[in-house]
Amino acid sequence: MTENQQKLIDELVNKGLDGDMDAVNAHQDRMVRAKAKSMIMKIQKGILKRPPLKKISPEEVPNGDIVQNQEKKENKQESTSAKVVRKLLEKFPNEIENEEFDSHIQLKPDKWFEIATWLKSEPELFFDSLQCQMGIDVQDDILESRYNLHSMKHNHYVELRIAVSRSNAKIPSVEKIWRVADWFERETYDMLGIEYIGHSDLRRILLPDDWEGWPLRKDYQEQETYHGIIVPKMKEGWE
Amino acid sequence: MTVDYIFEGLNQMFSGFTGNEIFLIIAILLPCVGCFIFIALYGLVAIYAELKVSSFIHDKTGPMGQGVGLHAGKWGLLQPVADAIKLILKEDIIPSSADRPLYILAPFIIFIGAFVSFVAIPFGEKVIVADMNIGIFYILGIGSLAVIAIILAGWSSNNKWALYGGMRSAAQIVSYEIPAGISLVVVIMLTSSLSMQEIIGYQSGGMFGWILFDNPFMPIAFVIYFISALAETNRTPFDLPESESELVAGFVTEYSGMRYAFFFLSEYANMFVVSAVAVTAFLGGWQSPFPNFLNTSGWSVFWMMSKISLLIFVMIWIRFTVPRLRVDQLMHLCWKVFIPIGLFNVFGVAIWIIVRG
Amino acid sequence: MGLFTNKFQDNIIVEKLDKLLSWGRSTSPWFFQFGTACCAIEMMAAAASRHDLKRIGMIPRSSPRQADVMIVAGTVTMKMAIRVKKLYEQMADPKYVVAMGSCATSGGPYWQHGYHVLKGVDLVIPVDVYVPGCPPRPESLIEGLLKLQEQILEERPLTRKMA
Amino acid sequence: MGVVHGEEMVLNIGPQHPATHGVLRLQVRTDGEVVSKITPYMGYLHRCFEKHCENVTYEQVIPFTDRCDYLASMSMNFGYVVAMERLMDIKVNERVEYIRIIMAELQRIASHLLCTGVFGLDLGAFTPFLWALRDRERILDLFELTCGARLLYNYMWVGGLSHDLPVGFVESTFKFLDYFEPKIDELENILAHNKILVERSADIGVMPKDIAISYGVTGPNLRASGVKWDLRKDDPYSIYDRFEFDVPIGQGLKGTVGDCWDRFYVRILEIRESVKIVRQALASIPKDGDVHQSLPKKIRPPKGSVYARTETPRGDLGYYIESDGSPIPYRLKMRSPAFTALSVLDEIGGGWLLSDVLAILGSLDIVLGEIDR
Repeated sequence: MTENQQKLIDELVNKGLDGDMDAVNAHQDRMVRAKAKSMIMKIQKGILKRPPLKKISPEEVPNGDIVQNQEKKENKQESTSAKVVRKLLEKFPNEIENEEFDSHIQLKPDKWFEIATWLKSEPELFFDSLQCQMGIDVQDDILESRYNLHSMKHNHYVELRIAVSRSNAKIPSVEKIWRVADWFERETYDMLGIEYIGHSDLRRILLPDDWEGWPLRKDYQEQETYHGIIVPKMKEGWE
Repeated sequence: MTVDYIFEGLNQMFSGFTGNEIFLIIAILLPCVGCFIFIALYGLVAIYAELKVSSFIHDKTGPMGQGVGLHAGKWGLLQPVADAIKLILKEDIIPSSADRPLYILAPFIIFIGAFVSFVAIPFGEKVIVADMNIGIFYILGIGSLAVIAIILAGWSSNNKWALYGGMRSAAQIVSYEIPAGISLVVVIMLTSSLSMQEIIGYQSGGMFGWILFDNPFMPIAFVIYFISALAETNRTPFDLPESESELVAGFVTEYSGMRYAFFFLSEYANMFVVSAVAVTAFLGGWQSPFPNFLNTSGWSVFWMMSKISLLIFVMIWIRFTVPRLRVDQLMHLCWKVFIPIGLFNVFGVAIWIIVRG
Repeated sequence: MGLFTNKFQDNIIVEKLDKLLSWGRSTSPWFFQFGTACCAIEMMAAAASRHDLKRIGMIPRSSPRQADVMIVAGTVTMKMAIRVKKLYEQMADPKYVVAMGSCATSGGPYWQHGYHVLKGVDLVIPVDVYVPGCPPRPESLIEGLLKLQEQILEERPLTRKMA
Repeated sequence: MGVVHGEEMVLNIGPQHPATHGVLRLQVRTDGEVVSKITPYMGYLHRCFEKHCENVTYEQVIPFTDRCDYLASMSMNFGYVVAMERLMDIKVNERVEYIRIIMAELQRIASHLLCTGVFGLDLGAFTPFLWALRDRERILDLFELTCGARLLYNYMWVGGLSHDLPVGFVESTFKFLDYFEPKIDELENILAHNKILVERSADIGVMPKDIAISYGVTGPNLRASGVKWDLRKDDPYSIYDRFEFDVPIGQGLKGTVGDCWDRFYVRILEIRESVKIVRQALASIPKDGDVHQSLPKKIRPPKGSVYARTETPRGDLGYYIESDGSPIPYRLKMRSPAFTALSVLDEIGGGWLLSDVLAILGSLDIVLGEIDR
């Protein structure tokens, strides 16, 4: 019996002892299921001691999926995420792309504006403040726009992600819903070149208007000169 | 009057000489040169005083002459001299898009406005360049030259900040002439004279003979005059034309070197003039505050200067204590507060004069 | 001023005048408030109560026309570089530049990956004194300014230069 | 008689202007003195912070966070280490937490002092600014005593601190607070209740609640609009839940809730609250504890992302860190409070006089290093 299996059994036993026998019954591996059940019996009789409660560290998660290590925050966010997903599925059935909702919800870009409007107006969610909007260059020619939403009223958070391909980097703008998105989106446009459709004033915000390239893309190459001033990476190019 | 004394003196010294016109010209020029030198020297002292007083208020030491080589003397006494030398010999830039003649003219006009006022300021019974019978009226009139110069400077610089400065200052100075004038009218009603010397003559007999304490309306007139004077000289809280944090440097934004020095100097000269008028009209002029203490003509210059210095000190003190007003608040203060109160004051004093006989 | 610059033979009067002139210039170098980044705060601290730049005759001016010394306090970016040059050109002669902090001297911590940072303000305008540090303490700024004063004091503005 | 409309004038305030607090350019449309539209142009101090973060290790990011908000470097460090510790699941010991809070609150005092002083300077009062700087120097002395730097500290490390407190720090800080508390009253008297300042700032640039929230305005600016929202209370990080302090909000004492005067006065009240926190923390700081105890040997966080917010003097500072398991961040985004605060300028600044716009800008307390990053 491997160590991993032992841990799994311990976990199942703990769950079962806490009243969640369904979790034990639902386990696929028959061996594990049987061992766990027998252990529970023994513990209830008083022959064995209850295994220590242990958290599963991220490396040991069977599927290797990303799990956040935030303690209390984690639980809270999970529940919010789940709630949003539940409500979202009722309203917009085909918009969610990912299956694990622990840390974030992956959305399709098409109906983002409608979803955003709904997220802000839905009384149970009421995400009235866009905390942070950022762009990221994930591998395989994919750019992602991430939104951290927060509700002042309910004090809960959720993170939404929208992925687009580089060749068609277009996402609906939510500038009209959260005014702060105006500048956030301009910044993301400036840094990564994601185009926000419907933005009233999509210009570069930090870099000069005549700057070339999108600096935060991973393959960014600095330009040689800017208005006659050298933009060298190393000092060798000087004089 | 000084001009007459010099003229007579020259005539007596060279009694055989017949070219009286030359004497007259010399007699007129000498006091002017004297005034110029006086303004320059006074400007240096005033700048030093401003530096030191502000530093004291700011918990600093101010210029201490610390530096390398030939430093600025003990306690930085030579600091203003160094500033002057540097400014005089700095490059004189005239922006290519500026209106050249007006740009050159503006600093001179503002300086003339301040300089010409000096001839009517009495420093003693006989120490006055020209004792005109309309002295106070003359100073008020000439003082308004500054507004022309500031508008010229603001317009001709072809700079938006300068334009704003000029525009604000035009509105400000023109408006504040009125309360200043009204509060001086009260004095004139009391003394029935426009002559500076006669106004001073009215206030003889020590501190309680001063017009300030003449009747209960006078302190109000004095306060109105003093605040209006601050506004006319563009000092904080009325330094809108050159407000540093808003308009960079206002109407002097484009001026450098010598021309800037003229603006700088005439600001201090104007402070002197308005303080001198305040002293003459309200604080007994060159007379001692005590009836029999140092009340001789020899001490008159001392008393005049010390009273003026006191007022200038108060101006500097105010500058480093209060924030700046806004344009509309400035106008509100002038038209809706000072002018009605000033007019009421005139009315009150008129009744007072009739009642008292 | 341009009329007289370097036009005179070296003689005793010119020498004395020269000395007086350079004394005036070195004793009252009014500085241009040109804070761009972190160093601006230290420049403000240097001008404020404890360190007090007024002691050595330095008064802040906010218009470039009336300033003698431009303290480039902080990082200069590409977007700003053009403006820095313009501001320098707007200053009246004689003008001096102090590069305060490592960003203005060489790009500082941003020298390697700062694609938008000018690697030293001397790429666009001539610099007289470099003050290193990130940010330099007010004391080091004052030291740098005293060095500048020494430099100005040695100038001979009127005397004709040797060919 | 009709109203005369002149031509509109476009005015560029900045990038070099005494009122823009750095290198910000405001393009202002004015009709006479009345401002109709403000368009801010930033980026004159864009120092590529986020690009740097993708090229240096997690430890090396800390000095760059210092330089983002150079008026509140400690708070910037604090935000970053809180995010990193959340990502790596590090628990630091009590002494470290206490020292961090003392430093962050002293930094808040220093930053608010400068802000209130500069607000006075924008309105033409020169003296309070210098008085504020004079007292700020004392705080910088304390920081210098602790870590040797005056402005940019690099003091808080992931999992600990660079140095322990020096001998005599607690006493000197108590001494400073005793000196400082009367000075707050002095500052308040010369500025807050000055008739001219009240006239200049009350009822000016009113920022209603909903606009503030929609624009993502946080920190003292949001609280001045009457929203009682402070991350130290509402989402406590570190050990802020142990201290007793109030969250001052704007009450419209001199005008409307959310005007310039409120924004300015909330900061003065916050200085007082910070003094309270520092006093409590100093009184109960544990004597023993190694500040290097939980420093990781090598910072190599697990794959994943974290978004952590802390309350800096300017508002909610968020760090979004995306890690790919290597010692170099894959992507690091700083959500800067001043960035959002500046974005509201056009909304609340239109229609006022030019002088008012600069007063509003001063009351928002922006730091360009953080806006442009």
